[in-house]
Amino acid sequence: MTKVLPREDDGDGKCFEDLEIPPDLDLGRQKDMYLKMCLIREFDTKVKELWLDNKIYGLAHSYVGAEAIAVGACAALHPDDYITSTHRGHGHTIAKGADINKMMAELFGKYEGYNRGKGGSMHIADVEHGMLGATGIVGSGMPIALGSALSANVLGNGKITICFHGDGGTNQGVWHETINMAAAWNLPVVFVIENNQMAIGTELSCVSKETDLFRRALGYGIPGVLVDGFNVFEVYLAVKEAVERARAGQGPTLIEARFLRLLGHFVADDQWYRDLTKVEPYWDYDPVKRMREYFILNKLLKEKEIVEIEAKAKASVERSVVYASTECSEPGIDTLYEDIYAHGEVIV
Amino acid sequence: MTKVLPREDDGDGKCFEDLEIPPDLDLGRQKDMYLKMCLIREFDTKVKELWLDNKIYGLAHSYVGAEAIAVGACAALHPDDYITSTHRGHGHTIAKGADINKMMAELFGKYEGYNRGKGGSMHIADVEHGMLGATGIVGSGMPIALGSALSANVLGNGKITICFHGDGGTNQGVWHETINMAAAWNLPVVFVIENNQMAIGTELSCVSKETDLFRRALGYGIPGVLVDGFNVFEVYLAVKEAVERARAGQGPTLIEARFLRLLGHFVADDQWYRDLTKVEPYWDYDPVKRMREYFILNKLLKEKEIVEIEAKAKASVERSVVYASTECSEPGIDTLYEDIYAHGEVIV
Amino acid sequence: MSIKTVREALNDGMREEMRRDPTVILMGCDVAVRGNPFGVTKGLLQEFGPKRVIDTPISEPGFTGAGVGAAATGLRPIVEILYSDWITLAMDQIVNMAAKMRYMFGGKVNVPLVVRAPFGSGGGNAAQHSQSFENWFNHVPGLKVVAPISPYDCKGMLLTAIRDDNPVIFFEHKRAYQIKGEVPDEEYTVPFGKAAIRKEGSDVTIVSYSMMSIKALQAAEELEKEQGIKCEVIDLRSLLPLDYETVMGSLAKTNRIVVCQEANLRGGMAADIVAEIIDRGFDLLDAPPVRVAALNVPMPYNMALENEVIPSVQKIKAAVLKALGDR
Amino acid sequence: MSIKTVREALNDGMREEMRRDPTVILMGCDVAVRGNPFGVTKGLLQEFGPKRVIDTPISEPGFTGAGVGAAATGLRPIVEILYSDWITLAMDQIVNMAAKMRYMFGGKVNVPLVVRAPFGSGGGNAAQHSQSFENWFNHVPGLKVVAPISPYDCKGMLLTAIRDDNPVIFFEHKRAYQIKGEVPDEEYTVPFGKAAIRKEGSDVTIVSYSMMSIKALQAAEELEKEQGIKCEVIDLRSLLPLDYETVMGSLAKTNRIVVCQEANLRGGMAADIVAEIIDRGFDLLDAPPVRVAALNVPMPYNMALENEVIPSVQKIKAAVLKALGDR
Ligand SMILES: Cc1ncc(C[n+]2csc(CCOP(=O)(O)OP(=O)(O)O)c2C)c(N)n1
Ligand SMILES: Cc1ncc(C[n+]2csc(CCOP(=O)(O)OP(=O)(O)O)c2C)c(N)n1
Ligand SMILES: [Mg+2]
Ligand SMILES: [Mg+2]
Repeated sequence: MTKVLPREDDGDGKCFEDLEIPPDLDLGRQKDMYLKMCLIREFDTKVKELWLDNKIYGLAHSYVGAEAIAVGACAALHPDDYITSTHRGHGHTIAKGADINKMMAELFGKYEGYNRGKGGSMHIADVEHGMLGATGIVGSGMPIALGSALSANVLGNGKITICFHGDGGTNQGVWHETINMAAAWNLPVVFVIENNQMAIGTELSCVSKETDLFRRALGYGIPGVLVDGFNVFEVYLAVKEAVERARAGQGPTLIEARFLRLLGHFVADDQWYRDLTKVEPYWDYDPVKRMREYFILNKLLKEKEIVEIEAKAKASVERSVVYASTECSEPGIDTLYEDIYAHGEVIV
Repeated sequence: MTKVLPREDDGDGKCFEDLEIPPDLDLGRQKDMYLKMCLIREFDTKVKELWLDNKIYGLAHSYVGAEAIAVGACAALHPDDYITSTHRGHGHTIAKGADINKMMAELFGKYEGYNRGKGGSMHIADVEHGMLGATGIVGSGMPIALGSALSANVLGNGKITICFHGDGGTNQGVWHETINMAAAWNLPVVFVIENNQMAIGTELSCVSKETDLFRRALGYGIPGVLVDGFNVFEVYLAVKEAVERARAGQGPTLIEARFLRLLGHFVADDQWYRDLTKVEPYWDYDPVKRMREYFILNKLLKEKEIVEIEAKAKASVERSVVYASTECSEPGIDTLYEDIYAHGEVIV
Repeated sequence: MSIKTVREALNDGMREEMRRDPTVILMGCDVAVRGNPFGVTKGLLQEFGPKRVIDTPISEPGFTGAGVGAAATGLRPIVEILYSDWITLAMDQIVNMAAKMRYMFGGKVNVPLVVRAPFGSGGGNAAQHSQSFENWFNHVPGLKVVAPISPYDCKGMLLTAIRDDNPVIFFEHKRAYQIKGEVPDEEYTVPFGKAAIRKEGSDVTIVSYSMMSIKALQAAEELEKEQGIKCEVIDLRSLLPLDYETVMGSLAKTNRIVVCQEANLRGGMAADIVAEIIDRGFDLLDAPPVRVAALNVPMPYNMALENEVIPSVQKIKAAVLKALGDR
Repeated sequence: MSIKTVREALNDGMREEMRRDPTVILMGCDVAVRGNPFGVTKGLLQEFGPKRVIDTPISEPGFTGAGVGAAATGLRPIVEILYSDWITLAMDQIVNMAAKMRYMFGGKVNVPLVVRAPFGSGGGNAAQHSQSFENWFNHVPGLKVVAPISPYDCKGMLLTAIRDDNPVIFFEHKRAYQIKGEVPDEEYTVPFGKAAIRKEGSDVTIVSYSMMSIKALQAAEELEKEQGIKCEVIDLRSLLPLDYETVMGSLAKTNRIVVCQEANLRGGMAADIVAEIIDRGFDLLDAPPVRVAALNVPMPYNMALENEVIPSVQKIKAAVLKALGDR
């Protein structure tokens, strides 16, 4: 699991291996995972369309290409465990079990959205399902995860936190502080680096000499693990092991899920600054495509069954657009001062 | 040089080895180093006295016990190289070649002081000698060192920066950010951790799971070195090697100088919170005492010659007190708005 | 009633609240083993153990953020920033996370976080250990900001802060720990948003808070004795929300007003209060409001210089006379 | 003269200054390869190379501090914080180091640092990408703060900022990059501390800066056309130092004043300006000064709500009418 994956300039990406049948996931759960991956794919494909069509505004970042990470990781959690997120939060939210209608409503700025139209893409949150919110400030979700792990520890409620963050996020000071404290206090948290090797237009190798990010774990006295971030089962297995360690009171793990950003940084990014011929080969490892092939190759599902799942995802997303655009309401001006303070308190 | 020194609870501290004659330091330079160590010892012993006597105010932290680090490290520098400091800056300032009179004048708040009476102990600076200032905010000197290393790189002036900081400082976010950037950009800077294993009343082992701080270097792709922080020659040799690497364009090094805080956190700290019987044995490694014994043992200096050096240090410090208390002036009220902005500009 | 110092009152407040509510935790540099360098948290580790009284590494951004995350998931963390000057390190977590989380998430979380931030100047601690930044937080919707000074208020408002479901920045004055006063033996709280009138008077209203309210009271007493001037001294205690009802009520009586802060004058809270007073009752003013504040300089180490910078009783008296100037 | 956008003017400013002075460097997230996500720094990497145009990791505290250290040792760094909301991360290095170093060290160093901080609201970017914090910095002696809006001023003041030997916080409005205007082809600078009168008038003075000065001008033009009201529109451009001479001169003529900011009302710059006006010329006022600002709420994502929060031309017009109310 700690084999070194190719970096962008290795070209062919041959080190990514085929998906193997995981030991403990029955087919039902695998289908569930595939559905979630398709939902993410469809959702964020649609979001791009809607954004370019001016139906959605602000900044929106697509999780397309990273589906294996959120889905693989969240599959290792209980429903009431926590996750923290980044600016690229749609995938995390869906993987943790959110209602797509409420997500789409939020992106449309509607009152029925998860955030009552006040958050949008960058702050999408589904606290009820333990999704503690996307944040637009890179790195700022790190200590939030430390806090939820701390509260689990104090309250003794056994909850685990997964802290998703990008390679870019690993260079924020709070990243270091968070991991050091989580390690020192032996907290039940799993750090999952979504290492797509890019931060907007900046390659990881330009801003960190050691690009094997999992190696940093050594400095904190915790395990560091490298996995193929395009491989949903590999992510699942690594996170599952880390979650088990955490539940057993053995503290945090740092998991680097290495892959490559396939699309632009945000939905309207044309990536003029990037040599796309180098990205091209990595589409072979498209996690949705790979999982599909896996089902066929291992004769686990028939084409028809797969298409059914895909169609279901597509329909859900279509439905969510209808819901958000025609069945929801604009938040009234009277909601402006609502929810700044708890219990309806208003300080003008 | 990477032998593991005992932690506080190992008790006897037998792993500290005797000082050996260093390969490249002639006796003259060794005497110089001893004089500086004595100056620091005398200066900070006097500062404590003066503080308790209400002659000096604010917060003042003693460098007693850490002399080997600043003196060993600065001996590896050219006069125009840079150092950055901490809240415990007297030792760094003296080691870099400052005028003790101006330092004492500063602590007395006098206009003739290095900072014109505006800085005091926690902000003592001697920019002319490349000492870029003490800072009262733990960790905040880290990026300053990054900046001076960056400017050396851009200006191509060959200057090296040594960044001194405590074990406590290693847990600030900017510590991580600074070391990551210095490594990524291959900058001419040497990071010296003064690991006295305490931050006020908090033991390092309570706030970091991995207490071998030099191991963190691995995560940044730079060398990490552990040395005996009570051993002036070991510090010197390690820093010298790191400085040579830096001068050769090979980037930063992380050096952990491990020792133990022998005195209180600040001059009036009675350490009620600490088991002093565990500290007691470490006085055997008092760096000033050890260097003295080294001179005798190796028959390099006679007792009389040593006493002369010590007397010189004592006299200089006595002289500085006379200077500061009787020959200097209070900064006038008219200096209040002076030096907020450059070139005499005043914005009321 | 017992006579307690501010230090004791704050310590009692945390202790009692931690006894009452197992979700209250305390974290910061040296709050546990050492009981905080000012002695404010002494004994709490012994009573509540290291799970709830946590010595943090020197990681202000991280442990403040951990407080936010813990608050969002069921705890009531008290986070201590030993000198409020260093709250600069935690601004992102306070301003962009704690203050906004509830709103950004459509009301789905509460963030019952208390950030205790000893502040204020004096003692030759120089530029990085002497600052007052309350107006920064006053500028951020979603936060509450308080600055009590008497032992009674310190304890009562600390309890209110801990029980409040919103993030509260609690400015305690670091040169006030020895101040003594009566504190009830039984449980009580002091609400936010209610100012206290420390002295009644009809000539000039002095609006103040924290250490400045003590200086204002002294100024008022001297002015009364020396010149028969009757000042009404208001101690705001709570800055956000701020009790403009009491302020305007007093102004309606005196028609003259002095506003005091210990922070640097420019960009400070006093300006905000003056502007609000103008909005709320320009016609009540017989003379321009006068501000008293620190000079616009970084705090110098030299104590004679420092004393020039810190607003003094003398300067408050002069301000009152100025407010009365054209009478 | 050429017609340039603000984006081009800023780019030209950096380029020309980097040509002229080899000690000028630029650092920030994505300033090099990508030429900054807004395109402001495009082409600079190609011309000046990676030693001087530096793509940083996402380490705002660290790279801002590196700017301070580099400034103290011979460079003139321009540090970019892509959205000024995140300047929260760098507060310690800006406030406790950059602003104070010179003073703390008795004048022994200069810190010629420029922090470029795109700010302002609009576009549905929500609570963490829409804020304006200029008054925080106004509160910190040792800093200079500017907020130009025209291409001419943006370039001219950027040059002044780079050449200034003090730390300057340079607030450029992130929704202004497309604004066009005349810019001289030859070298020029615009000094700090001098406001520009955008429109002369005798009825009411409108004090504004950055995007608000454009809205103020529009409000003034509409008021003149619709109701014959003659507003004098002042664009401060420089906030610290602030040109009170021009402000008070205008007030002496109009005796009525409106002060506009885009930041949240409470704790903002407009209050500070109002308080200063009171100090400097209470008697000049025929009516209470009126403030226009964003509502005291975190910025909501929904654009209809956002539009309610951001101060509009309409609100400025209403403020002018209020200032004229008792005429
Ligand atoms: C503190 C901060 N600095 C800069 C940005 C601008 N920014 C938004 S996303 C991003 C890149 C993040 O990279 P990474 O963490 O690797 O996540 P990815 O986008 O690759 O998923 C940057 C620099 C920001 N949002 N916050
Ligand atoms: C940001 C910040 N947090 C807390 C403090 C209070 N403080 C002053 S010195 C110190 C301990 C520093 O420990 P270390 O870096 O190991 O240096 P040492 O004192 O041991 O030499 C602390 C916590 C501070 N000055 N700055
Ligand atoms: Mg990335
Ligand atoms: Mg230490």
